[in-house]
Amino acid sequence: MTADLILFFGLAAVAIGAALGMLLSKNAVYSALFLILNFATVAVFFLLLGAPFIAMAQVAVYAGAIMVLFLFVIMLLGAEQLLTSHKSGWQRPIAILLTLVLLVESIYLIFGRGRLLSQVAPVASDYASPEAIGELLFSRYLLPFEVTSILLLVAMVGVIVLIKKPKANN
Amino acid sequence: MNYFDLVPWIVFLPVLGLLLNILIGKRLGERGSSLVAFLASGGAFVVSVLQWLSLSAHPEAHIVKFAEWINIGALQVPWAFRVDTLSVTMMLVVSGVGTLIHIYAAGYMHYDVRYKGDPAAYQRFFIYLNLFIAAMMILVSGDSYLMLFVGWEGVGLCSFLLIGFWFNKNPDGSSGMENSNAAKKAFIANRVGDLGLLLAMFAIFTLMGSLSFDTVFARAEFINPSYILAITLFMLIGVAGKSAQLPLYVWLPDAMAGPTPVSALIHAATMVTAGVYLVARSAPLYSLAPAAQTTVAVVGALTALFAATIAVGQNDIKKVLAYSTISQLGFMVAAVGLGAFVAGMFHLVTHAFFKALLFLGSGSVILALERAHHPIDGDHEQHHEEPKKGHAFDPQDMRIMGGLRKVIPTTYRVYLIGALALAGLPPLAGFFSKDEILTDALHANPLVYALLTAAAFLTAFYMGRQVLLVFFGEPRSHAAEEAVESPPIMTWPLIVLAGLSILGGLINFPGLHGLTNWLEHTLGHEFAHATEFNLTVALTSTLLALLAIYLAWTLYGREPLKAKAADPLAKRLGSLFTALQNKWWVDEFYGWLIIRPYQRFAAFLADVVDWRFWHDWVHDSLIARGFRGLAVFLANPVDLGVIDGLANGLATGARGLASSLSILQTGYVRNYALMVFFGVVSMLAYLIFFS
Amino acid sequence: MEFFNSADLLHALPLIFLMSWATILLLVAAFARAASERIMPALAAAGLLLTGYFAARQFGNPASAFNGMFAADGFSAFITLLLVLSGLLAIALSSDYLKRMSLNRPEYYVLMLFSITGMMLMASAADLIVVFLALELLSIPLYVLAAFAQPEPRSEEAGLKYFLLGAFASGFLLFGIALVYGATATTSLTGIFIAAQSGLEQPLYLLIGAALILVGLAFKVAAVPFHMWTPDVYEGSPTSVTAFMAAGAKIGGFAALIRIFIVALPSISEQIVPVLWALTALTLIGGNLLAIAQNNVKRMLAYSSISHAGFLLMALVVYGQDAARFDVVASALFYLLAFIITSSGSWGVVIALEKQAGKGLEFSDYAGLGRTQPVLALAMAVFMLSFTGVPPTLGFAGKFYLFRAVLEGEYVGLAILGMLASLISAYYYLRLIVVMYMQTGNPKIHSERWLNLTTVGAAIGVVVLFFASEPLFDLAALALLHVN
Amino acid sequence: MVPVSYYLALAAILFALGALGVLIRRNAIIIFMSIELMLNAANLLFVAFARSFESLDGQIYVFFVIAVAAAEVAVGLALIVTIFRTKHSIDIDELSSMKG
Repeated sequence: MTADLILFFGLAAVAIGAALGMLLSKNAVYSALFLILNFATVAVFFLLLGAPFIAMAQVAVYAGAIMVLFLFVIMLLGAEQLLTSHKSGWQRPIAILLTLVLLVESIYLIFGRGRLLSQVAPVASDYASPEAIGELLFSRYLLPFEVTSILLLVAMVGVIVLIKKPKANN
Repeated sequence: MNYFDLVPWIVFLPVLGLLLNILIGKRLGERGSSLVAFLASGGAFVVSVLQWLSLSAHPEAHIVKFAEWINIGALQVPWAFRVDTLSVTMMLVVSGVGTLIHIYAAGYMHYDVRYKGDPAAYQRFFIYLNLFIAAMMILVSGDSYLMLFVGWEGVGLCSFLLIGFWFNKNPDGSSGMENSNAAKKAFIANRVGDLGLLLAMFAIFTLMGSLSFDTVFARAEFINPSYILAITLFMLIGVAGKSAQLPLYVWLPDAMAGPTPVSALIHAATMVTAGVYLVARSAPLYSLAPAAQTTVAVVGALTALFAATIAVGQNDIKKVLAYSTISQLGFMVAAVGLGAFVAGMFHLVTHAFFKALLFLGSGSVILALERAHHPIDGDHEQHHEEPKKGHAFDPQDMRIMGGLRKVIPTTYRVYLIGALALAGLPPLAGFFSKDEILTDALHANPLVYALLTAAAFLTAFYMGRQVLLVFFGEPRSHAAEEAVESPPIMTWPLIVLAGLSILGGLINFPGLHGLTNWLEHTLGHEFAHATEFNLTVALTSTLLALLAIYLAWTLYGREPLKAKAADPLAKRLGSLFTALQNKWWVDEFYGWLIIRPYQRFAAFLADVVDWRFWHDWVHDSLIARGFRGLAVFLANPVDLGVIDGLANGLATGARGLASSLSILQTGYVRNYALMVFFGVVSMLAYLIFFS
Repeated sequence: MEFFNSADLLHALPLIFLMSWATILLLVAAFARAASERIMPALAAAGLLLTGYFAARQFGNPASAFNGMFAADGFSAFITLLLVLSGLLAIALSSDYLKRMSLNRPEYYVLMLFSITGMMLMASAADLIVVFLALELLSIPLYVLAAFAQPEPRSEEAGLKYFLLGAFASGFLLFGIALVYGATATTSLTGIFIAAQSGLEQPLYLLIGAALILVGLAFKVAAVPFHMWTPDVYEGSPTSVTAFMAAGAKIGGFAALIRIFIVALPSISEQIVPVLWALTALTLIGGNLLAIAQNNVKRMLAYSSISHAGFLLMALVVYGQDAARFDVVASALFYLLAFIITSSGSWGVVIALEKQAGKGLEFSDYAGLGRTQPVLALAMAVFMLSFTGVPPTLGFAGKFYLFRAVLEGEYVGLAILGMLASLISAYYYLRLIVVMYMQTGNPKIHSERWLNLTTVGAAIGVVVLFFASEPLFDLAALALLHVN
Repeated sequence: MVPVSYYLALAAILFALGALGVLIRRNAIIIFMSIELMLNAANLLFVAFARSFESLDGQIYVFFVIAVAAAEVAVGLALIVTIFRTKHSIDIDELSSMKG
């Protein structure tokens, strides 16, 4: 087994473990921390796949900003834990069963029906440099880029509408 | 000089009338609004007469294109009026009889709205009536199956509205939902038939690329006959729905819940004959499918006999007439099925005369009793008390009548004429038309002939029974003693119709063949052969009718029925009579055949699929709700008791199924997400493993 | 290098204009708050009208812009016009309702306009990534609008339910896009078509990806079994939002579905059609059956809108047939038109009867409407008949063209199923008419100028436009997809 | 070189786990985080495919997805906070006043 594969399986184990940890933690704060770990692991995968810029964005935006926001809200609401109740107890076994089916389907799809996809041998040195990405963003992907800006604006307006208490006398 | 361009007014005059009544009907008062409605309908009659005159000079079919309607690709359906001898015959009947009924209704409804305690409904009645005339005119004048279908649906809607006219009451006048249930039943039974007609239309369009009559008939010869067979059989389903044939006839007796003029106009003279018209119109198609023709003829003949047996056992004056109508429609359907299109149309016309007469006459009888029971004329104060259900005074029950010939002589005379015409005694109209059908049947299909002859015998019997029960003997109730004759506005239309019932035979008098020659222009010589008078057939049926009347007299005339006495027929026939009284338990049979299994299927879904599978996992709130769902299912068969008709039961069953489905809709986000996930997983499983 | 040229701006003019207009309205709301509460509906409507004008001018010269990301063709122009119409109707239904419910905040209209830009982009998106962004741009304002009546608990519940399930569904959509990208090395719709034609290494990835994209969009148009959010969200949202959502989101979703499947995915039609067929059948049966059980008019209309999604899906089933393809698009567009007008009108009646905080929505609250409010009841009856598909209403024409397209594609079983579904639907539509006309009651209504005008106008439109079905259908038939 | 297919499998597993989280957790915030996990799995897929095609497009998509996720998070958390203010709970099983 090559070092590459060992690294991959090690990291994959961490990523899956972190995801499971997020799933199973009783405390929402732990869940958030597990998710951050997962995101950080995925960022390493991005690096391995030759995507340094995306890896940085993943760490900075996702793990850094977004998850901090999550943590902030959890703390703000004091909603770390919920009392356990047993509403719809049948949901859990069915959900797990269906997830297993989905996994079987995916594995069959990837390894059973399709052919193994290999990586292209080492990439050019300027592959995925910030310059290359920036150039693409502002040429070919200009329209989606601008739409993203509108999207963020809309989200901002939405948040303000939701959080602002309605005027009492209106 | 011709007036073909005027033909759109047969639709627009009634529409104008109803719009006028909607807008200012209340201000016009009863007289004003009934006058408006009468003028609208009468105007349509005048226009129809003008069409007739124009057509006499130029007998070939005229197509008056009124507006572009649908025009896409191969489908081109303009709104065109077809003026030919067949459609004009129908126009004359619809607007002529319709106008007479408008006059009658102006008087009848004056009383009816007061007995029902809602005088404001007067205008509404005439609005619906005009709407019906307009829709019926669209039906008969359309130049394509699609226009015909528009009218077909329109008259169905009017029928629904008018059956449910007193929608918050029961037929006996107490408050309840029976009338509106009857309306629903009619509507749904008709939808079953409409589906057949729709399928026929789709097939026609797919195969022949057009819906216009001329094009369709021209191309029909080049189509595989088995397709034509399918089309005509689908069409038969539509005919069975609209013209109340086996097995879809169950709605018509319940439809008597509508005011009596409605029963006369829609459920005897015009709308229910639309099926007969449809078959006659589609004669070129049916002639290409002999198997379908035989089916139509046998269905008609069976219906004729079957309904006639039921009519024997009824005590409600209108129910007898209702089953008689089904039976007579059976005669017409059998006739057109045999290819005797002219005979069918002939009977359609004469039947419109004498059956309208009979229904209106029965309305006059009912009103006479009602007015004797609690007078409200002019200076009398109005009754507000609501009769209680069950032991209420029922002015339609023949068992409380008797001896009416002395108190309401005019009604008696015209009713007698109608009854004899229906019984088929010469020289009244019914004799000629029925005989022509029987003669044609004898030539074409002896089985159909035998069935129809038996039906004709029963017809004479139950009409004899009815006349004897209602008009002869001694009064069997206070109301029958004091019965009041109806005002002239109601009796005059009766007299006119009586005259038509006497003279109607002249339309296609043997040897003259007026109607045959007239319709030949449309149907072609092939389908409009003249039937020669057959003395054997005529004598047989006349003698049978006389025998039946004599039989009725020995049972009901020689020794008139006493008040509260049992029907003499009950003793003779025993349990057979019970079967007749209960209409052969057909409604119950449908309950057993269709509705119960449907509910059991739904209960199975609820029990096995929902209960055992699903609830094994479901703990709290779901169990409670599911239990309620199951309780609904268990309660339904009990709760409904004797299930009244196909329609209600089906609806209830669907509702039960629906409420058991809606248990899935728990309100929990996670359950919803699970459903989405389930959808994804099963979709992928199909695509990955099976495609 | 050139980022874009003026032609790009011209082709995307309706979209860019409406985005800018919405941004300007946001500024108006911020700086002239007092005045904006009054003039905002008028401003929003004016913006929509101008957008419609720009879109109408685009008929007939198909083009692609922004490096093939954006398609400006007859299809997108027609959809834009439909969106303008539904937006105008929604604004007319909203203005008085918001005042009555004390929700009159100018951001409402801004969010609505932004959502409409998302829907427009759905119709024009020529690249899957743009579809994804457009879907989010469409949805995020809707999540907020659903919860707009906060702190009313039902509205908040609707907002969160919609949001969580919507985000869940867009996860599937995104995964599907990734798989399609993996199969074809591109996300451009025409690129996918070309790649699929020249043979794929992993054809199954394309199929699975397409199925997951279908899931994401089927969720938006509320197809069974991805429909379950619909009744709850429709019931909980402010009714004016529901009216907008029912029409707009459906248009957007179907626009994207039609473009993606017809432009990019004809190659997999054989495999995916059974899935579409099943989805359609489930939606037709489920939507109609569940509607029967409802006693709340808002929920009944929600299920009814599900069942209409089923009818629209019928068109999609035929997408793979070359012969039927043009009629498919045209009949779907026409059906959408009929649905928008009928649906907006019926929601108008619901709004007129709605009392404070979700009261006045039961069937029993409609009893006696025929007597006390003949005009309103007649309008509602017209809408119900149009939903059922009874002539002479636009709904009948819509169903007619649809069934014709399906029959042309030789899916006879589907057509019969559709027929049966409309038969079932007659039960609950008729039931409302029966309740209105045949039961006694004394319903109170809110008579407001714009509301009345919209409702009555829509009812008249449903009947009058029926007689203009043919030219309208011809117009829809002009709205061809630009396949380059 | 690790075959790209392995990355696909990892992405599929993470995606499935995210979906499972949505289905079994009742805390609205954790459900929301699970959805983020699903999006992240899709991102991994994009980058892996981009690597195998040696094209940059896949990476650009990830960039957009992150931006969309940010917008969604903002609105989603705002909704959760709003609900919390009225109900003092973020248990989504308590949000079931509408059903049927």
